[in-house]
Order: sequence, then C-alpha cells, then structure tokens
Amino acid sequence: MSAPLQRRLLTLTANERLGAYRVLRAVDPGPPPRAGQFAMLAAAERWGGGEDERPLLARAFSYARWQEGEAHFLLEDVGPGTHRLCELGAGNGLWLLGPLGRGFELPPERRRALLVGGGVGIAPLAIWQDALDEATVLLGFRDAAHAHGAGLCRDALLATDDGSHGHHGRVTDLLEAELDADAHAVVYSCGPPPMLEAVRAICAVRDVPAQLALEAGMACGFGACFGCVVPTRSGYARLCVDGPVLDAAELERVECHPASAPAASGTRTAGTVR
Amino acid sequence: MSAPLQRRLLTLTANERLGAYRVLRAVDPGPPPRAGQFAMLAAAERWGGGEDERPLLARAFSYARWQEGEAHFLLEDVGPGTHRLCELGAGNGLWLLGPLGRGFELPPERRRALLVGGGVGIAPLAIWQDALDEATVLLGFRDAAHAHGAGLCRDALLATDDGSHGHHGRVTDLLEAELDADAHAVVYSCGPPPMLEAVRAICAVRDVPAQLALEAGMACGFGACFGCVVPTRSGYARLCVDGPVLDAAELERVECHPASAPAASGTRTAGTVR
Amino acid sequence: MPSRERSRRERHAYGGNGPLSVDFCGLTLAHPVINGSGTFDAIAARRVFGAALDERFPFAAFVSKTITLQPRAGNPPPRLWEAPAGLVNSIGLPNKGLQRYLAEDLPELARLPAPLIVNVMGSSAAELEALASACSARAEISAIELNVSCPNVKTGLDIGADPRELGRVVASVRPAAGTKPLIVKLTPNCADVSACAAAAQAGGADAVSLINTLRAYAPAPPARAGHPSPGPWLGGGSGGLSGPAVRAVALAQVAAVAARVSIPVIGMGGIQTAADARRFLELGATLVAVGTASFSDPLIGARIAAELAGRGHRVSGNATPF
Amino acid sequence: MPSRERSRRERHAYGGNGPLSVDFCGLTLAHPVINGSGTFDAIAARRVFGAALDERFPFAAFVSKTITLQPRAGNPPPRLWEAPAGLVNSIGLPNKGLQRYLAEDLPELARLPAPLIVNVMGSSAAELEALASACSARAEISAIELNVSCPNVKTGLDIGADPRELGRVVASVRPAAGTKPLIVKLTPNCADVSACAAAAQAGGADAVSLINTLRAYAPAPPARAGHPSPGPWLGGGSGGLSGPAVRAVALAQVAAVAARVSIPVIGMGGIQTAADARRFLELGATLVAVGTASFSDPLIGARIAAELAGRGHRVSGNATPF
Ligand SMILES: Cc1cc2nc3c(=O)[nH]c(=O)nc-3n(C[C@H](O)[C@H](O)[C@H](O)COP(=O)(O)OP(=O)(O)OC[C@H]3O[C@@H](n4cnc5c(N)ncnc54)[C@H](O)[C@@H]3O)c2cc1C
Ligand SMILES: Cc1cc2nc3c(=O)[nH]c(=O)nc-3n(C[C@H](O)[C@H](O)[C@H](O)COP(=O)(O)OP(=O)(O)OC[C@H]3O[C@@H](n4cnc5c(N)ncnc54)[C@H](O)[C@@H]3O)c2cc1C
Ligand SMILES: Cc1cc2nc3c(=O)[nH]c(=O)nc-3n(C[C@H](O)[C@H](O)[C@H](O)COP(=O)(O)O)c2cc1C
Ligand SMILES: Cc1cc2nc3c(=O)[nH]c(=O)nc-3n(C[C@H](O)[C@H](O)[C@H](O)COP(=O)(O)O)c2cc1C
Ligand code: FES
Ligand code: FES
Repeated sequence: MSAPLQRRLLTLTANERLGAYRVLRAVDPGPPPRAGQFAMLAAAERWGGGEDERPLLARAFSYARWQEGEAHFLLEDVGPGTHRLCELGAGNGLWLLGPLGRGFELPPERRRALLVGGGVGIAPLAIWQDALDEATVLLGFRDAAHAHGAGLCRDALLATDDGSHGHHGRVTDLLEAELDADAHAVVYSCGPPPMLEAVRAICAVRDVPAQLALEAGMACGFGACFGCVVPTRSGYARLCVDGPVLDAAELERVECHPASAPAASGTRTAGTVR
Repeated sequence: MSAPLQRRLLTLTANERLGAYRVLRAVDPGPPPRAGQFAMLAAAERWGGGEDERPLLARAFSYARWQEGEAHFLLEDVGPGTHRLCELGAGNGLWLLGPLGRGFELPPERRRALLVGGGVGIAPLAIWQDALDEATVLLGFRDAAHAHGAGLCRDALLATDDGSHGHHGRVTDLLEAELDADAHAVVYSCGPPPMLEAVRAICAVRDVPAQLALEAGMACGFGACFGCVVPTRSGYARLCVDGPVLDAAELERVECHPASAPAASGTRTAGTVR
Repeated sequence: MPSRERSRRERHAYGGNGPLSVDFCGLTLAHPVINGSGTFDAIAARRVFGAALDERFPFAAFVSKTITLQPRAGNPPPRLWEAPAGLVNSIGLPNKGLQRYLAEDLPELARLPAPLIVNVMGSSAAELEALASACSARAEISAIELNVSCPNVKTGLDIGADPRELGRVVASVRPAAGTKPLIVKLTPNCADVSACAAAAQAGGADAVSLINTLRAYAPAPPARAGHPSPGPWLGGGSGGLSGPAVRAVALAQVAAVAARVSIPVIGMGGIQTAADARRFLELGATLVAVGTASFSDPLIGARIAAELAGRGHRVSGNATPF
Repeated sequence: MPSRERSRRERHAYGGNGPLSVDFCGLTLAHPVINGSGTFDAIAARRVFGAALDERFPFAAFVSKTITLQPRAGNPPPRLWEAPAGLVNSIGLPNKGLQRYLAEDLPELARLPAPLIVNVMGSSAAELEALASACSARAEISAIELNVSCPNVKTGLDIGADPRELGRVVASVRPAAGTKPLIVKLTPNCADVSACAAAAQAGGADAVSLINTLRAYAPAPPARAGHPSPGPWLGGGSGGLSGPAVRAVALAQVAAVAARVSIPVIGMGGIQTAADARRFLELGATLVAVGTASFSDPLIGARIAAELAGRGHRVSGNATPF
C-alpha cells in the first residue's frame, strides 16, 4: 500500500501527558499504517522560530497506534521540532506525510513475538502489539517518570535504571531470561542504539531472528535526500525507504555514534565529497 | 533621560481588539517615555518561524500611552512581526528596549496644539494628548473598522475615506479648516507618508511649525545599524536617534516611496556600496 | 542544428502549450519548475507513492542525482544538519556509477511523464567527456547537466570557480554531449559567478544552473560539547548549505548571471513558494528548481507551478495550497 | 619590535587578567568578544544609553564603522531587508571621512573602556596607505582593520577576492600602519578564503577577520509585485547577508582560515549565543565578533562573554541571560 503523494493537514484531537512523554492524537483519513512505519510531521503554524531559528524540516515519528481513524504518536521533547509539536493543542493543525517506510514482518514458523523497547522507542511496539494476537512485551526506562510511557502497551514487563519500576537493571536482562526460557521467538525491538546493539548481539549469539527499528536524522522520509543512511552488510541503506525496520542479520552492528563508517560496502568511497 | 542599556522582559497584561487594531499592555518598570518616543519589541517565545521564516529583528512601536507603570502599544497586523505580537496573550513575555528616539516638543509661543493622525499613526498622538493640557485632535481612517482606533484619543474629530465616520474625505481637509480658523498653532502629526507630506505642505504654505513623527525600517533603534535613514535638508538622518519626530522644516518633502534619494547632502555619495 | 532537430521531437513527446509552457534549449516544458539535482529520487518516490508519482509528477523535467563514472558509497553519516532556516548536507554523491545507472535506472526514469536531465560529475575533463558521450548516446536523456560546483571535490571546485579552466572544460565536453543540450551547474563558492557563467557560455554551454550549496560547516551540537574538541557533526567533515537561508545569495548570483549571459538560466536556492519562484523568473531565469523545499512536501514543485499559472487551489486537495 | 612595546602599554591600560583575558596581537583584552565593524556606534549608543554604555561596555575592543578618506553619504534608503534568519543590508559605508572622524569622533571613542580598532577602506593601495598612516599616528587607536571585503565596491571586491592582489596591497599598507597591529577583514565572496588569508599573512597582516556579509539580493516584497518588474528593494541595488543564516558558512570559512594561517583569527557571522561563539573559538578563532545580534540586544556581547566565563546570570538583571 503506497503513501499518498500529498501531505495532509490533520487536526489535533488531543495532546496528553504520559509521564515524561506526550501522546498526540489527530484525525487521520489514512491510509492506516503498518506497525513500524512512520510519518513526517510538522506543525501547520510557527514551524520555525525555536532554538537556533529551527525547525525547518519535518520530523519523523513512528505511529504508536492507529484506531478509528485516529493516529497516535508518542513524543519526547528533545529539541526544537519535538518541543513545538509537544506544545500543540487540540484543534491545531498538523502536516503529515505518510505512512512511510518498511514496518515489522509477522513472526515466521510459529515463533512467539518478543517485543523489546526502551524509552520513546516503545511507540512502534505498541501498535505492533495491537496487531499481534499475542506478544510478550519487555520495556526499559530510565526512571519513574519515563516508566509511565509503559502505559502505551498492555501487560508489559518493566525494567528501570533506577529500580523504581520492575526489574532494577536493563531490559536486555529480561530479554535474556525470556530467551533462556524459550528461544523459539522473534525479537522486535526499538529503542536507543546501545539497547538495540545489545538486543542484536544477544539474538545473534542465540540465533534468534530479530527485527530492529532504527533511527537516523531524516530530511525527507521518502528516499529523496540520501541523508538517513545506516551502514549495513551490503553498504549504506536509506533508513526511510529500506527501513526503519531492518533485519538484524543485515547489520554488522548497530552504530551508537552518529559518525559511523559502513560495515562493508560493495561500492567505493572516493574521498570526502558532497 | 537615557534608556536602559538592557532590554527588559515584560509581561503582557492585556491584548485587546480596537477595531482593526490591537492594544497591547505590559507592566513596565520604565523609565516612562516622552510622547513620540518608541520601543523595540519582540516576543520572548517563537520570535521567528512566521511568514518567510521571519521575524528575526525586533520591531519599532510608538508608546501609545504610559500610565501607572503600564506601557500601551497600538498595533496593526501587517506582516510576520506584528502578526506574532498581535497573537500574544496576557501572561506572555515581551522583550522591550526603550524608550528610544526624540519625541515631541512642547508648543512654543502659546500656540495651540493641533494633533493630526492617520491609521496606526495615531498611537504617539494619544500619549501626547495625555501630556498636553489642551489639544485639538484630528484623525483620519480608511473605514469604519479602522475608525475604532480613534477610541485611543479623547474628543477627536474624524475623517474617513468611506464617510462612515465624521468628515467624508481626508483628515487634511479638517486640518486646513482648523488652520483657516486659527493659524496660531503647532501641528503634531503621525500617519502614512502621503498624509504626512500633505500636512507638511499645508503647514509650510501657512508658515505653521509642524513636528512630524516618521517611520522607517529599523534593525536596532539605537543608532547602531545606519539602516533607518531618511533624507533631510542636511543629508541623511538616522530616524531612530535623530527622530522619529522631525521638525517639518528639516524636510524638503516626506518621501512616499521606500527608495528615495536625499533631498540635499553636504557629503558625497560615491557610487553604490555597502 | 542537430539539437534543434531533437527539440522538435521532444516538443511532441512532452507537449504542453498550457499557460506556463516554456521552451528550454529546444525542449518544450509544461511549466518552469524542475527539481534540483540530488533532491528528488523519482525511482524511490515511485516505490513510496506508487502510480500517483507518475500521474501527478511535480516537475516539468526531472534532474537526476549526480552520476559519476565509478560507483560511490557516499559519505559516512551523519549527513544532515539543520541550520537556521537552512540545511547543511554532506551526502557525498552516492551513486551506482554510470554503467549501472544507464542499465538499471534509465529504463525506469524513461517512464516518467517529463524529460530527463542527467547530472554528471567527473574529476577530469576526460572523465566528464566519457560521461557526456555515454549520455549523448541515449534517447531517454534529454539534456546533460555538468556538476562543476560540488564544493568538496577538489577538482570540481577548481574547475567551477576559475572561469578560464571552466571554459576549457566545457569546450572539451561540449562535443561529447553531441546533440544534447549541455547545462553547466555553476559553483556559488567563487569570486565572480557571472564571469564563470560567461566562460561556460563561451565554452559552448547551452544553459547554466545555479546556485549549488554554499560551502558550510556543521558543528557537533552543544549537548555533546563536553569533550575538548567537539569537531564536525557531519561524517564528511564539511557540507553545503541550502534552503531559505541561501535565497538572498542565490537571487544575487542569478541576477548577476542572467544579466551577463544570453543562454537560459535555471535559478534555484531556497525557493519555497510561488512568490519566491517569481523573484528568480523576474530576474531573468528561464526555469526555477526546487531542492530542500521538496523534502517537506514532495508536491511543492507542482504547487508552485500551479500557483504561477494562477490556479493554486486546483492542485491541492487541502485547504491551503502550501 | 615596536608593536610589542606598545602592547605592553595596552596591557596596563585595559588590564584584565580575568578568566577570559586574551592576548590579541599584543593587546590584552578582557574577554574574546568584540563587535563587527559597522554594527555598533558607540557614540550614538552613549547618547541613547548614557553613562551605562561606558560602565557596562559590551565589547572587549571597539571596532569602528568603516572610515574612508572622503566623507560618504551612504546609499539611498531602504537600506535593510529581513531575510529568512538573516538581514540583508545596503548601508553604503556612510561616514564623515577620515579628517572629521579623527577630529570629532576619536576623542569621544578614546573615552571608551576598551581599545579602539579603526576599520578603513580605500579604492586604491595609495588611499589605504594614507588611511593607515593617519591612524598609525594616533595613540587613541590600538589597531587598524583593513576592509577589503565590502562586496559592492568594485575595488574592494577585487583586492579581497584575489590572493595575489590582496597580498600586494597588504604588503604596501603594512609599513604605513607603523607599530599598530594590522587586521585584514577578508571577503567571503571568493573561491578560496584560506588562500586569501595566507596571502594577507604573507603580506604582513597581524590578524585576519571574517566573515563579512555574503553578497545578496533583496527583492521588492510580493505585495508590490503588481507592476511588471518589481526590481530590487534596497536603494543600493544589492546588499550583504548577515545573521544566523550565514553562520554555517562563516564556520566553514573560519575553520579553513584558522587551519591555514598562524596569525590570530577574528571569527564572526551569525553569532547569537555563547554556544555559537564557542564553535568559532574551538575552530581556532582567537576572538569572536558580534554584529547583527547586537541590534536585538545591545548587551549581547557582554552576555556572551559572561556566559563564556561561566557566569551568565550575573551580568543580566533579567531571569534569562539572553
Ligand atoms: C523512523 C523514526 C521514527 C521515530 N519515532 C519517534 C517517536 O515515535 N517518538 C519520538 O519522540 N521520536 C521519534 N523519532 C525521533 C525524532 O524524529 C527526533 O527526536 C526528532 O527529529 C528531533 O527533532 P528536534 O528538533 O526535537 O531535535 P533536534 O535538535 O533535531 O535534536 C535531535 C538530535 O539530533 C541531533 N541534532 C542536534 N542539533 C541538530 C541539528 N541542528 N541538525 C541535525 N541534528 C541535530 C542531536 O543528536 C540531537 O540529540 C523517530 C525518528 C525516526 C527516524
Ligand atoms: C518609530 C516607529 C514607530 C512605529 N510605531 C508603530 C505603532 O505604534 N504601531 C504599529 O502598528 N506600527 C508601528 N510602526 C511600524 C512597525 O514597526 C511595522 O509595522 C513593523 O515593523 C512591521 O513588521 P512586520 O514583520 O509585521 O511586517 P514586515 O513584513 O516587516 O512589513 C512591513 C513593511 O516592510 C516592508 N517589508 C516587507 N517585507 C520586508 C522584509 N523582508 N524586510 C524589510 N521590509 C520588508 C514592506 O514595505 C511592508 O509593508 C512604527 C515604526 C517606527 C519606525
Ligand atoms: C541533500 C542534497 C543533495 C544534493 N545533491 C546534489 C547533487 O547530487 N548534485 C548537484 O548538482 N546538486 C546537489 N544538491 C544541490 C541542489 O541541487 C541545489 O542546487 C541546492 O540545494 C539549492 O537549492 P535549494 O535551496 O532549493 O535546496 C543537493 C542538495 C541537497 C540539499
Ligand atoms: C548593518 C551592517 C553594517 C555593516 N557595516 C560594515 C562596515 O562598515 N564595515 C565592515 O567591515 N563590515 C560591516 N558589516 C559586516 C559586519 O561587521 C559582519 O562582518 C557581518 O555582519 C557578519 O556578522 P553578523 O552575522 O554577526 O552580523 C556590517 C554588517 C551589517 C549587518
Ligand atoms: S530521509 Fe531523505 S532519503 Fe531518507
Ligand atoms: S535603526 Fe539602526 S540606526 Fe536607526
């Protein structure tokens, strides 16, 4: 199902606090997204004029839920773009281009679905849980305020860095325990790069297939700018069209630093040019 | 009395509609302005991000009133800067640098004060009327919506282009009638350039002294940028420090087009440079 | 003149005697709005948007991303940095190389409802000649654009910024382009862009396009400034600035070039609205190109064209045309 | 070396061994933040703000507006155009000419609590020599800045953009400057600013400053576009772009220059915050200058300096330091 070529002007129906996050809802004629897909969002008014005279470009957000013609997004205020979106209220206009990108694929071979998320990365797992008959959801947060985000999913097992909720430690501890108990699983994961890398490594060792929803700075979201590349075993991939969900097997590792070199490349890099 | 070197963050107490205009009020520790002085204003939040990614610079506004520690400004929404200011509400922050510039001078020789204004140019006349014991106020507007602005002054005689209020015609018709009746007057005027030029010409013919509050695009308001010049008989004058009130006698004419050459110049213009 | 011959065929192919129909080097275009090279991937867009891409193609001609003789992976990420009212990019000209481009992409691009302009870059006149002659042999290609303005390629910079060298290169590439119109994309990072444009025209260019991005540096964000030398943010080191921030610079360069040369000028740099586009056309540009603005709205080219034609509201299904 | 002699005196005059005290060409400055030429008029500011201007002078050194041999009226208005995140100006270097400047303004400026740098421009090497030697004779003047970057002056452009010519001019002016440090303000409108900086250094410059404004065009606003050719908005025709829009370009040029020369670099272009200033200092600038940002806040220089020193909240009486 392809995305409309035309970005749509949606009307916000709600902007609610969820611990350290905001949940934005807007009436959306669709098409409905697949779990793991994202949209490029921008405020219809006063997009710009924030920190350092930004934002200019739209911002990428995973659909966190889509029901009864309403799109839900989970936002964390980390800079001028998210800040502006987080201050919008019901009735305000929101530009949306989407749904974009490759989402999650259903578990093969009757494997059970293990959803592993951290921080704002839980958004695509919520909509994925909605779509799956059954899934085990493991979520990690930094502290109590952020752990409120877990409310987006049902029956999630929690881990917090400060021990305020659930397991005192990392969500990957929970993942290891689950896989030790039953490794006939597919892992779906989204979260900060170090978490994703840990998930990748844990699954690789156990030969458990994993689908990772990655992030990268995006200018367009539809393959136009070549700005969102991540290194894969077959060279750079544009995350907006070849992802954001990538098969863990395609990755040598999940890069944790913004400046990263390709893991391998069939093509030559002839010096540094633009 | 000099202006504080430090711009101040004021809190808006009200933003009220006055016909086609808005009246903004803010708590201002002062110093109190002289009538005809102006302030450079900018919204504390989201200054920028409007039409064409503007505004960036602060905008100049005449004090329309100053009483009990509250500064009043009369605004017309004509572009991204005024638009942003017009949408602020009580409690919002407002950067103010001022009071700036040269204001009106008291009438000499027991002449009577004739205040002649048009459009948003009535703002400095209102505060001048507050300061004077007695004054005749003549105001011109385009139509009924704008004529509401007259509420800023007391006992004003009106003229409107559409005849909806007062004299059906120009405010300068009223001025001529007043001067025909009694020419022992000083004229204080602010309004669109064609009106000011007509006022200047009428007063010049009758040898009536006139003080004109002019406008020019301003980047700084304190003499730093040399951007706000107007041609005078003695060359270019920076309107922000030598004005905005100029003696009509200093002007050959009031330029009505943005691109204007100096009326006369003791200094040479050696080609076009920046 | 052979290029005139070809142009007549094109005129039939892409027709259009609509209100905005424009002749560009013998090509008849439906309107004056095209894309800037490297800012729209029609093949990826077709994957994302489906048939709508061809049904409502936003540009009057499609300009490909820069193609080089050999494949290039491009620069390591991050490749993007948002600047005040602008974008700094350091993409690094990733492309599959001439052979695979011609074999794999050209058939796909030939299906577009707009003529194809292929943008090429080489590190020597010989490479550029090889690229131009390969393109001149393909009927799917309507024009060739020479990228001599890519700021970070040593040779690109030198060729594009020095009028004499640029003139020589264009003169040597011109015959290789055969009957195809040859567009020279000038570098804005020079002392006198109109002298460069004049040299390109003297060398046989059929048109010039400008501006490419301004050489720029994106610092690592303040948040990471804990350590001694935060250094550059972009994987490629430095980058190029585009978007509204450069528009006033672009207008000055386009004005200077249009006043100097008699060949058509393609103006670009920060165009976001039809009003912006009009400024470039008024200054003498025959076509305008949209780059960064397409990222926020893939239909912006069509919206601008519609508004230029005075029918802003028909193209958009939304209340606001922008 | 005589300039070292003088520098020792300056060190006593303007003191400062505070946390940010910096040596610039033998002058000891209290902090690294100065103003860009033509963006602050200390004499007008003293009239407007009174004694506070001297008590809380925002800059570690004061750079005058460009002075020429003969008086200049400047360009016809309008002189200002607000661009996306920037300002296009076409002021035209109005000034009272060298003689009246030295006679009337210098005594006023000598009272400032900061050393004075006089910026001069001439249309020939001979004019520049005359300006430099007149300045070198005045004790009130601590350094001379050569404006070879004013985009619309034919000669200014040519001198500044061509490394060879620039080197020759600097070499001929250097002796005229006597014991005063000579700063060359480079033009950003060139192909390779680091080559220009190297030429300035080779010619004897004691420091370089950059960037000046980018050549830019301000169109008449859309509202007036009814008539056929709206033409330029600015009375002077074209203008120069400054402000946040140019910061990424300025950083690239300052990085290139600082990497190439061994003399101190004054970095400027779009600095609004201490974080911005840090980026320039990290790339190798010894001083930074603030231009357009002062227009919105005359104390911005002091605020940036205070924040650089880690005491952002003491300078401002307001809740927010910016
Ligand atoms: C596919 C996808 C899905 C996503 N889903 C979600 C989601 O569901 N919820 C959510 O909250 N977020 C999500 N994100 C992340 C979100 O897009 C970013 O947080 C957002 O773009 C940040 O914009 P900003 O202006 O608020 O912050 P920015 O200032 O743009 O900063 C964000 C990060 O970018 C870097 N940065 C800083 N300054 C700049 C600059 N000038 N230019 C470029 N980079 C800079 C820094 O690393 C900084 O931490 C998703 C991202 C992708 C790619
Ligand atoms: C001393 C003084 C006192 C004033 N007092 C008042 C007052 O009391 N009330 C009031 O409402 N106004 C007053 N003004 C006018 C007010 O400052 C302007 O209306 C305001 O600056 C407009 O800003 P804007 O962003 O809303 O509009 P802008 O878009 O800046 O447009 C305003 C005008 O500037 C021109 N313009 C358009 N685009 C640009 C551009 N990009 N750059 C530069 N110019 C452009 C056009 O001529 C346009 O009509 C005063 C001005 C001065 C100098
Ligand atoms: C992400 C990006 C990639 C670009 N890639 C190319 C390219 O491959 N070849 C080229 O000639 N220009 C390239 N450009 C420059 C654009 O074609 C255009 O000249 C420039 O961006 C100015 O227009 P704009 O401000 O509308 O974006 C690129 C620009 C951007 C932003
Ligand atoms: C209104 C204005 C006037 C200027 N006048 C001069 C000048 O007289 N001489 C000069 O060398 N630079 C002049 N400049 C350039 C500034 O000194 C500075 O190099 C440039 O503005 C970049 O810094 P900014 O972005 O902080 O403004 C002027 C800039 C502006 C905005
Ligand atoms: S975000 Fe532009 S190509 Fe992926
Ligand atoms: S507004 Fe800057 S000098 Fe008057």
